[in-house]
Amino acid sequence: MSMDLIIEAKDVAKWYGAFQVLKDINLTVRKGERIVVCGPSGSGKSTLIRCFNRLEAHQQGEIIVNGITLHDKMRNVAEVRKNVGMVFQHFNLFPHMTVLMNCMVGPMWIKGLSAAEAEKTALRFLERVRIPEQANKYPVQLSGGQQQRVAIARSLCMEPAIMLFDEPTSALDPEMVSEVLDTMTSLAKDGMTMVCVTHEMGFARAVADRVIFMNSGQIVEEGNPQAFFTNPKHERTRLFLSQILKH
Amino acid sequence: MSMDLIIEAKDVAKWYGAFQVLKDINLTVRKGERIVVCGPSGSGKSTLIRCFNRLEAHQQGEIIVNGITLHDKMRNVAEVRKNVGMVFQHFNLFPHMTVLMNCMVGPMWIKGLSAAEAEKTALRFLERVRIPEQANKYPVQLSGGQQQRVAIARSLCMEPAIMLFDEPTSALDPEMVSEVLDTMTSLAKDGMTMVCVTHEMGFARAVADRVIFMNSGQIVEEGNPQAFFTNPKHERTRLFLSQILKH
Amino acid sequence: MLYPDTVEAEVLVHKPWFVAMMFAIILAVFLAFNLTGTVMGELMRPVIGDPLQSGLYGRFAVAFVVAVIFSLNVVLIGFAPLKVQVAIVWLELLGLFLAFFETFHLSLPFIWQKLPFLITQGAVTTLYVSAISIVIASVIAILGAVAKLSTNGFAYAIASFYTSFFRGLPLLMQVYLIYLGLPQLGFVIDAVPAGILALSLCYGAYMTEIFRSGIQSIDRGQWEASRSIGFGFGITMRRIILPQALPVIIPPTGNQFISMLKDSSLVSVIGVWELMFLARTLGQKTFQHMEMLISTAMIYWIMSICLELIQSRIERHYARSKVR
Amino acid sequence: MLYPDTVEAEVLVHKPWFVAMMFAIILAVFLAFNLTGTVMGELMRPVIGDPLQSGLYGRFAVAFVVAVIFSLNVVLIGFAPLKVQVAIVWLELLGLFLAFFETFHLSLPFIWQKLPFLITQGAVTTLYVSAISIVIASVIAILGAVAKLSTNGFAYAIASFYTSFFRGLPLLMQVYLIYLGLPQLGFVIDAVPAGILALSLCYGAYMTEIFRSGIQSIDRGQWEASRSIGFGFGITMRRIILPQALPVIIPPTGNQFISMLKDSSLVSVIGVWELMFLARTLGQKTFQHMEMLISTAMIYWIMSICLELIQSRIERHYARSKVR
Amino acid sequence: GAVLDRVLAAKTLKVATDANWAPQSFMNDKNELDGFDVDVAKDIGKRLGVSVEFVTPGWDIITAGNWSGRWDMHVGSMTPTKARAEIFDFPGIYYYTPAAVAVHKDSKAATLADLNDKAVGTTATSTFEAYAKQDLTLDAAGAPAFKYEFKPKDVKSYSNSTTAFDDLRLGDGTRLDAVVSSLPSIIDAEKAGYPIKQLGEPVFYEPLAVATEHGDAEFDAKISEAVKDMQSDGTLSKLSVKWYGVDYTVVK
Ligand SMILES: Nc1ncnc2c1ncn2[C@@H]1O[C@H](COP(=O)(O)OP(=O)(O)OP(=O)(O)O)[C@@H](O)[C@H]1O
Ligand SMILES: Nc1ncnc2c1ncn2[C@@H]1O[C@H](COP(=O)(O)OP(=O)(O)OP(=O)(O)O)[C@@H](O)[C@H]1O
Ligand SMILES: [Mg+2]
Ligand SMILES: [Mg+2]
Repeated sequence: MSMDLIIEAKDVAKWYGAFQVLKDINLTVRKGERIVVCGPSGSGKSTLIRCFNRLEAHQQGEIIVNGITLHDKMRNVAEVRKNVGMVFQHFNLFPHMTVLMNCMVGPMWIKGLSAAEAEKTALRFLERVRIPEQANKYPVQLSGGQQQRVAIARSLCMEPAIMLFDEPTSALDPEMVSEVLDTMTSLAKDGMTMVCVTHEMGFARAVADRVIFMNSGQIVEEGNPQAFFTNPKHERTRLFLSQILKH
Repeated sequence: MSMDLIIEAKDVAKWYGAFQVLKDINLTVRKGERIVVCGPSGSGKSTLIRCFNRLEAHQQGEIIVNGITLHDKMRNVAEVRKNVGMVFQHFNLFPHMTVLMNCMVGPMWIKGLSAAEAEKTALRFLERVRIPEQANKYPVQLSGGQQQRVAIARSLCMEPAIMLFDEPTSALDPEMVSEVLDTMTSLAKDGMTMVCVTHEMGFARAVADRVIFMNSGQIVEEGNPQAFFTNPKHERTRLFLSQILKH
Repeated sequence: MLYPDTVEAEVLVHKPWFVAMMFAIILAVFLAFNLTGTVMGELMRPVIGDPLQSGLYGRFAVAFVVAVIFSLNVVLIGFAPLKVQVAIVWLELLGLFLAFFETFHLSLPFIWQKLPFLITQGAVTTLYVSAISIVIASVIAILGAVAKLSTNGFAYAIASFYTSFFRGLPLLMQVYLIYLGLPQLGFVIDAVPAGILALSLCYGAYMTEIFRSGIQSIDRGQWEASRSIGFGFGITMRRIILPQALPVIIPPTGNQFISMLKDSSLVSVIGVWELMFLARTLGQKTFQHMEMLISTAMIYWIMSICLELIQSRIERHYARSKVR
Repeated sequence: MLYPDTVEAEVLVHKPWFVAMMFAIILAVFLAFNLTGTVMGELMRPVIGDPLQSGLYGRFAVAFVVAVIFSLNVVLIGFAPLKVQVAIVWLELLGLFLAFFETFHLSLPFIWQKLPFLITQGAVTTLYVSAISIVIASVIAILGAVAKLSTNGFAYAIASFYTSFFRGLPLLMQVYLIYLGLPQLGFVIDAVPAGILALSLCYGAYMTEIFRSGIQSIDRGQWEASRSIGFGFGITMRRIILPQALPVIIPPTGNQFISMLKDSSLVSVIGVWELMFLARTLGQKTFQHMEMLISTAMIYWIMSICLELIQSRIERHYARSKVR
Repeated sequence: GAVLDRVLAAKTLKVATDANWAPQSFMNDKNELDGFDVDVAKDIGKRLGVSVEFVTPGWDIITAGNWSGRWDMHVGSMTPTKARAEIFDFPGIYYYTPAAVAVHKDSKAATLADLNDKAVGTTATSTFEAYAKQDLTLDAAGAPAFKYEFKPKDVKSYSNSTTAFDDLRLGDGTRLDAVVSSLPSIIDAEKAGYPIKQLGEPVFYEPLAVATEHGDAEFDAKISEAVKDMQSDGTLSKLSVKWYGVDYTVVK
């Protein structure tokens, strides 16, 4: 296998009780690749990317992230997670800390940066998402969009090798979406690998190296955006795309 | 003033401490009208529609909803809210009740329907949002999109005269967006008035009677979608639209 | 404060029907209880003649006056701003209770004479025994809560046995067991350490449950966010979960602190001269134990008011991040 | 359970370094305490000769055997599934405690003879006094919590005075005040009602604080959703807020129930024959009160284990909606 | 024996007593322990040539035995019953308390027999309670004979005698008609202004002794000797008169 594979999933399967959420997932991601995952609600997109930093355990198959195989008895799960940033659908900011602290704690407690250095890093990324002026507010005092941007900044502060986004732009207004996507694009140029669950087809078209379409736990189709949008192979994908393009 | 005005806001202003969120808002909504509110994050869109069912108090000006003036000492605030459904950005489902119960409680405890009748109503609207099979799950067991649809169904169950949507489709995948928007369109045909904060420009173009653009607490521009999208009058609006159309 | 509705309620006590109802109820209550024999009757002597002879008329007159005074008082207070209202009502209630204590005909000089000893010996002992015990109990509680929530069989079994045993047995029994039982195993332990040990173990068990529920109340999204950054269990617990659990933990813990103050009196059975022990003994000889009990009660009350104030400051501190 | 990480920890007690460390610590501890004089020493007589004469060698031998047994036990238990582990550890701890009680040389026939009376008279009284008081206290607590969170000056002042006063004063004092003070106002009240009144008022005050914090812990989004449907204050509180607050409220309330069981013994000062009173009196005459105290402690423990089981069932019921 | 050696080596005699049992032992105005028992203990100490230190554990703790050297003897008006003799030695009986009956000032009872079928309050587990329930056995050495003077309908037991007096004070027959207690505490209550009075003669006399743990005969002998000396040289009588106004050290 080539050296620059950063995520490899082989025959991954996962069940919730009797319900199979993921079936036969085979996926490889190269360093610096930007992947967009889309698909209908409940198709297992969130579950899949949560397996990549082992917030969820898979029951069959193999997942290798950054050269480390994820399994039940691993010791270095923190090592994996340190290098895999995650932006949640529901933000999950730490409500008892200011925005600034939210961004500072990762670098401080994991990387051992001093408070001053961590603050500098934090402010840099808060500026990148255009909310440095909110640094001393508490999360609950921000609008939904502002909160989502803090969540992105918090992940970026750890300067991870891989970023997982779970619908990072869903609560943002269109202006902010494009700013955040710009940030993401520039990060991608720095060599950061990204897996992004999103329905922003515009973004997928513009930025993604590959688009993956999931349906009821399976990867139904994958391909470069051009092929994916203009010439979808599967009926299900075509239906999905037609719905999107309708409005 | 014409008889079929259902929401009237006159010179409304609102402050959070020293920060003015709403400035000189003048807006009238006729029965059956579908209004889309858009604008950048933090511009006061949520605050504005929350004033319409008095979840927020305004400090200046006058708001009349369904013929009832909203003020500090009103007795019939429940009367107003009963007729104004609201779908929140963060769903706010009742986590201790099943999906079905979430939809049944309004009709049962406010309108006095029997449990059987309420269940029938609830199932009808759950079908409309395409998740009748989730009726006996608890909210936390659903995906984000499913939760948002329950929130919409819960509001619809009260069959209110006015519906306020605060980014109701933000957590939905594109397929579901169009289904939900279809539902909303059909509701609009039944004569329901809607005020919808959304960035789904496709929806605005297709369904809205009027589009309102807000920026830092003010209504900057309003007009029919056609005029709004093709020929925006203000520089700010033009900028905003260019961002949207970029991706 | 509850999340208040945006609609202001009218001031209830200024609504005529409410005032009328209140007046009627009080009149009825005081008609039912004959007050003519009390100070009230004495004060009304000019109007009703000899209180004891005044019969139904006297009774009605007294009740009427009481009801008028009460209603007027309430209506007037209703005009004051919130803080003043609270202060006035507090003072009035305090006054009522002091008047109630008056009915015991307490000897004030005796109280003044014994007060210094009550405070320097009793209150100080009570305070330091409780303070040390609370600190130990809190440490036990955090460990216990984590153990009780863990998937480790040993930790869970030991922690659940511990909470069950030390909550299940009366504190007095635990004091006995430690004071009398440990010597049988070869450790002779003094009264004060034995008391502190018993209190810590017992309260540790109660507080384990409080901490457990606090930790459980935190949304799993917080765990996920913390883990996804790479924080281990220790940091997640100390920096993310516990600080957020504190608002939920503090009020019941405050309860425990306050009741610890009182429960520490159980160590008097092993001969520690704390506050309650002195209260019971100082007045015993001259049969002035009511004096002593009431002064002690007041000292306890003052101590717990201090704890309440501290608690409300801490709560305010943690509420910062919730204000919007 | 905590939200567990997806990574299984290795079984700690099967790691060689951990076992070795445990062994060393136990060896050291039992070398420090001389066990040769105990049953352990007696059992080792074949190996070490007369325990009391065996000196350092005997001491070491005993400590070694204890450490081996202990470590082996722990390692073996480590292989069992979780539930079995918990059960075994519980039984072992229970056995240890019973052995500890054995050192008091209790007379079992005496216990058997008195047990029926202890239960029919004492436990029953304790139970019904506590049960009634808890019900009243819960009602008071809900009202108190709402009042304390309200913006109404009167309600707030009265509720905060109430919680401060009845938490601040020792329960014993409240029992006295009600039992001896009320007659001075003209209400002669029996011992049991007086006890129940005092317990309800006191625990109502503590539980007010618990309910308050539970209600405050609910997200304001729930209030907004409830209001936007048109629910008034009553429905919102009863059907939306309180049910969600319950998981947070239940564990500290369970604490209160359990400690109420024990605190109800204070009513014995006014002559109610509850469990603790009997424990102290039954054995007094024949000088066997340790027997009585320990049996009583066991009865209390059994009662609180029942409460714990009920509590965990309720918690599980309310946790339903959190499982995903 | 071990205890005596310890006492002599430390030059202090640790005495357990009650702090809540006036006038035998209580907290005086100077907030120190004082009373008849306390004076007796101090005198014993003087005779042994050591200073005395008091500790005040609860009655349950004292009578549980297993003192573990925390204190050396108990001077707290303990009745030397047979059951207690299994755990303790009683090296010296130093006085006898008369038990008496108190009624409210307004009581119409003229003789003890008038209390038949009335409500009587006592201290739980005391000999007074046993007497009121007609269940008293004074199996102690040197206990004088007695007879039951009345048979109450209802015996209410309190955890201490003051609560019983408090109930009696509320009025004749409000909660209680009479209280059986020790004569000294009745007299004290009267002095403190309780509206009560003694009714009839004392109903029985209870011998009270110093207690030590088994196992040190030498120590017991020393104490026994000291108590005898105190009796013979009149110290005990003097102390009794000082605290009670009467000589309780002999049975009348
Ligand atoms: N703990 C659980 N137990 C049972 N079913 C679950 C659980 N968590 C998720 N599911 C189900 O698994 C499926 C996939 O969930 P997932 O959150 O991955 O969907 P998704 O593709 O991210 O959807 P969305 O776009 O709505 O967020 C859904 O049908 C959901 O109901
Ligand atoms: N309680 C509050 N105190 C102070 N400022 C507040 C408060 N609530 C909201 N704001 C501020 O008011 C502004 C408007 O908020 P609002 O939630 O209405 O924005 P919005 O237009 O809905 O934005 P979004 O699209 O991000 O949801 C924001 O700048 C926000 O930070
Ligand atoms: Mg998802
Ligand atoms: Mg908003």
